[in-house]
Amino acid sequence: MNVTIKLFAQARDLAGTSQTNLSLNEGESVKQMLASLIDEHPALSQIQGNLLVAVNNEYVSSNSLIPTNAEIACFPPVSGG
Amino acid sequence: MNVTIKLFAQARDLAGTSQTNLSLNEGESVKQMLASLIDEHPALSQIQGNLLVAVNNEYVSSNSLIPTNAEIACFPPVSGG
Amino acid sequence: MTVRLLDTPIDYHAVTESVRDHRAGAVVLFLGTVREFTNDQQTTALDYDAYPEMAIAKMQQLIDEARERWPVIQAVIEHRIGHLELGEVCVAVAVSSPHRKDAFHAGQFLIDELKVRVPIWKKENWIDGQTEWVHPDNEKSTLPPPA
Amino acid sequence: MTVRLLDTPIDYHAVTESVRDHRAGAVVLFLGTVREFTNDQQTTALDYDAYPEMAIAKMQQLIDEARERWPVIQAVIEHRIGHLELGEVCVAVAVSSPHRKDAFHAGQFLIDELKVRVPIWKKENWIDGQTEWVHPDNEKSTLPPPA
Repeated sequence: MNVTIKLFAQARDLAGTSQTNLSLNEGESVKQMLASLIDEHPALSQIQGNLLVAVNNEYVSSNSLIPTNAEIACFPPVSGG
Repeated sequence: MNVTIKLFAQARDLAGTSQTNLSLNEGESVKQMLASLIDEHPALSQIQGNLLVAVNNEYVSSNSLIPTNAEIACFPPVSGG
Repeated sequence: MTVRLLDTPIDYHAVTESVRDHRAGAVVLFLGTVREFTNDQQTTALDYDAYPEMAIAKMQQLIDEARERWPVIQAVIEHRIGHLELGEVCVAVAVSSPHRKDAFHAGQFLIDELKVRVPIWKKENWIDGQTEWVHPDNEKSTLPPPA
Repeated sequence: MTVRLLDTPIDYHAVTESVRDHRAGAVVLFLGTVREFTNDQQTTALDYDAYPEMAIAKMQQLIDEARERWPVIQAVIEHRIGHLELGEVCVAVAVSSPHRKDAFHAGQFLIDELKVRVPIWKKENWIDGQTEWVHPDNEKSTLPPPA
């Protein structure tokens, strides 16, 4: 399946784009998706250990599976306020 | 010595005046001053156990002595804010 | 002026602006407002009495103590006296500090201690027409015991 | 509207007015402002980035959680995005409650959790012309561990 991943803040700056498309197998985990993302945008490896993933506006852990037709975003720890 | 005692809130309402004069002996304590005050204004006995005394804008305990030429005030527990 | 008693409405926006500072990352404003219900009893208005000289001195002391305990940049306390209608602001406390935890702690300290130390008294005007001086709950107090 | 992202200045007076209520005896307002010094480093401006849909959803969740934990009457959160100069208000959190302790607790909860959960990011503009994304300290977080 094809997924679009939105990138924010330092993740967007390192990748050089605000969103990127990946081709994943059905049933892949967040961890596997992140590995594909970093293959595609190696500069992201710099903040690899800190990347957070949100699916449909909720944080997900690395073992969660990527659902179909979901809105996916990837970004560093938040620092608002 | 003659002292003037300012009264506030319920103490003023019960005494029916915003200040009162007492004649005290030198070296009398706050406790003795309060006894004289209540002799003079018996309605204050209603809140006797709760009366606070301030001398020169500082709270004093019942065993403190009343200094000469001090500003003295007597009032119930505060309830501002 | 960092502490004031006012018989006209408190301009809490001006109070807040007066504590803003480039050194501050945090501002905390507390407003006490005239609440309609206390348990089952309905308030229509409040009257505040104060011992003005001592109230000013005590509010200033509270700010001095807050500055000793937390890195307060600016602090202001304004309290109304006289007659207040439902919803009006009776007290405004504003504090600025480099970091938010200190601003919250200092702000809460100032209003908590104001309520036990500053000689101001509140009279309820109940909806049945009765009035009653408020007897504070047994708030934690740093005062000497009653005389 | 109880939560907003704005690219224009926050009107914290309007935010505060919007939480005032006759049922409330207490209003707490927190303002985060652009601070000049962080340790020895001097800031000239900040830039805020956000993931708007999720930020709005998360801020609304925080208010819902605060309502479950404290008797919150009204609560509003507004956060700036874009470029902010020194001293400007980056976030305003306002809460009203019948009693002050609850208003303080709810206000502090909202800003503490905003800083760990709401997808907004801050980039420092240092005085030497460098810019740097802020890496948050290890604040207490309720999030799952990083993916």
